Amino acid sequence: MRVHLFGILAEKAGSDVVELEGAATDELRAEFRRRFPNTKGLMFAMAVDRKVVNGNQPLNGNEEVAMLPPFAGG
Amino acid sequence: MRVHLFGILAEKAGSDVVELEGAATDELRAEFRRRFPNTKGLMFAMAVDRKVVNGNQPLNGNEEVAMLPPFAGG
Amino acid sequence: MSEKKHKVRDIFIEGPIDPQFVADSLAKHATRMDIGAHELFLGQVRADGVAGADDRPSATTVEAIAFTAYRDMALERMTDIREEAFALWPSMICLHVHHSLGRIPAGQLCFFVFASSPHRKAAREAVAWVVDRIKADLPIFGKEIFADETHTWKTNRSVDPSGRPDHQ
Amino acid sequence: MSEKKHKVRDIFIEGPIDPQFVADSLAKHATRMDIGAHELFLGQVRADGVAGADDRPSATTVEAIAFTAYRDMALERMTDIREEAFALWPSMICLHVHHSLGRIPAGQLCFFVFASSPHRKAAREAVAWVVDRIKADLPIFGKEIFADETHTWKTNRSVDPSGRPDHQ
Repeated sequence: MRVHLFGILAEKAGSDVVELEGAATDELRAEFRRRFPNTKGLMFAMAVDRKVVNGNQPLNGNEEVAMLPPFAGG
Repeated sequence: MRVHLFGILAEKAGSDVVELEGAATDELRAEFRRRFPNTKGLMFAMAVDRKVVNGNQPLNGNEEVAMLPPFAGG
Repeated sequence: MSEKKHKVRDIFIEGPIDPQFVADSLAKHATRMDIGAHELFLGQVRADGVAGADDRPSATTVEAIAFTAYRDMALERMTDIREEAFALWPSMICLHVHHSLGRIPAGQLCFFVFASSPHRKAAREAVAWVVDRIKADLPIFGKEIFADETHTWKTNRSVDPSGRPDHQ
Repeated sequence: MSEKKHKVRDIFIEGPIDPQFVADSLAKHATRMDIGAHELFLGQVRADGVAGADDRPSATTVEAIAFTAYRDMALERMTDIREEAFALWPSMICLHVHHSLGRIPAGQLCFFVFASSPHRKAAREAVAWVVDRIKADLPIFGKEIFADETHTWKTNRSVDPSGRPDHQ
């Protein structure tokens, strides 16, 4: 599924969107780490349908998924 | 001595300065009340040399004395 | 804008505070590369409604406030407040205070406190403290003029109205 | 200026916030006769100095911050924050929020939160709370660009950097 990337994650991945496969957010995380080892040590949160995920959230593949590095607004 | 009046006190006295005699701030207060009975019930502070007086302060007659109704700045 | 010297500065301006003055004041700080946060407070004259009274046939509203001040004392107290504020918030970079005198119609601005600092905490706390201190300590008087030409004298709430209550 | 309806409104503007925009925003409130207090917070980009590092030969300073955002999520979170703010301070009359996107040079304004209320307490508390919530909850990202062309990614202090720390 399509995953949106922001900030330093988009920079490291060289794109602001990646295709990743997984049935839950933890699987997408793991796949992202494998595909982009240059993101090692970078913390990020995940959002599903524009809400931050706590824990591991199952996915049906139709959600809007994003990986969010630390916020810096203001 | 010259006493400066502000706000409602100046309005009630019809002037922003009055001549009052007294050797301390309490005497000026009492004299002011006698001269202007229409200020009955109005609270005010006194300032000597631009500082608010706490209690009764003796005067030598050369001070800058003022009667200050409640503040309304801001 | 270099503000740390505590000479007596005039805070009073005749008439309302123009929003343009606020913009100009803000714009002047674009050269200060160490500022990260600006906190501004502005007081605006409210058209409060008041009930009828002995000297007022029916309910009316505030049309304007006419401000007067004991200028020399107000500026001395303001100098003290400024010094205390810079002592309490040493990281504060600048502090600007302006207060109107004269007749300020409802809807117009009459009071402006503006602090800047590297981070938001100092500017935020300083503005709150300075606003409260000015309301409590500066000998400024306000005549509320009603639409029906009557008037009353404004008293700041939650501020001890005089150094020494006089019940004689 | 009628603000109580909580439709999603765009807070983002491209480029720095002009001080003139602040003046115009203030001036629009002169028709609201129930407003007595305006509280404004503005964030300005600091030219912070940074030490040399692996990818940076020597010390340098921040020349600009380039802001990006996850727009749709940021606007949804902002709508929640606005609703909560009006619930917490029911006397608040209006609340305006603006945040810059794109490259904002040091010394320029990038963030503006503006609340108005009859008395100062509500506007003061609401602005402090809304500023803190925006910094913590809105997915906005900032690339600090240094004078020597290197860059780093800004992280808000005292804000949990992610919903779920990832140490894999």
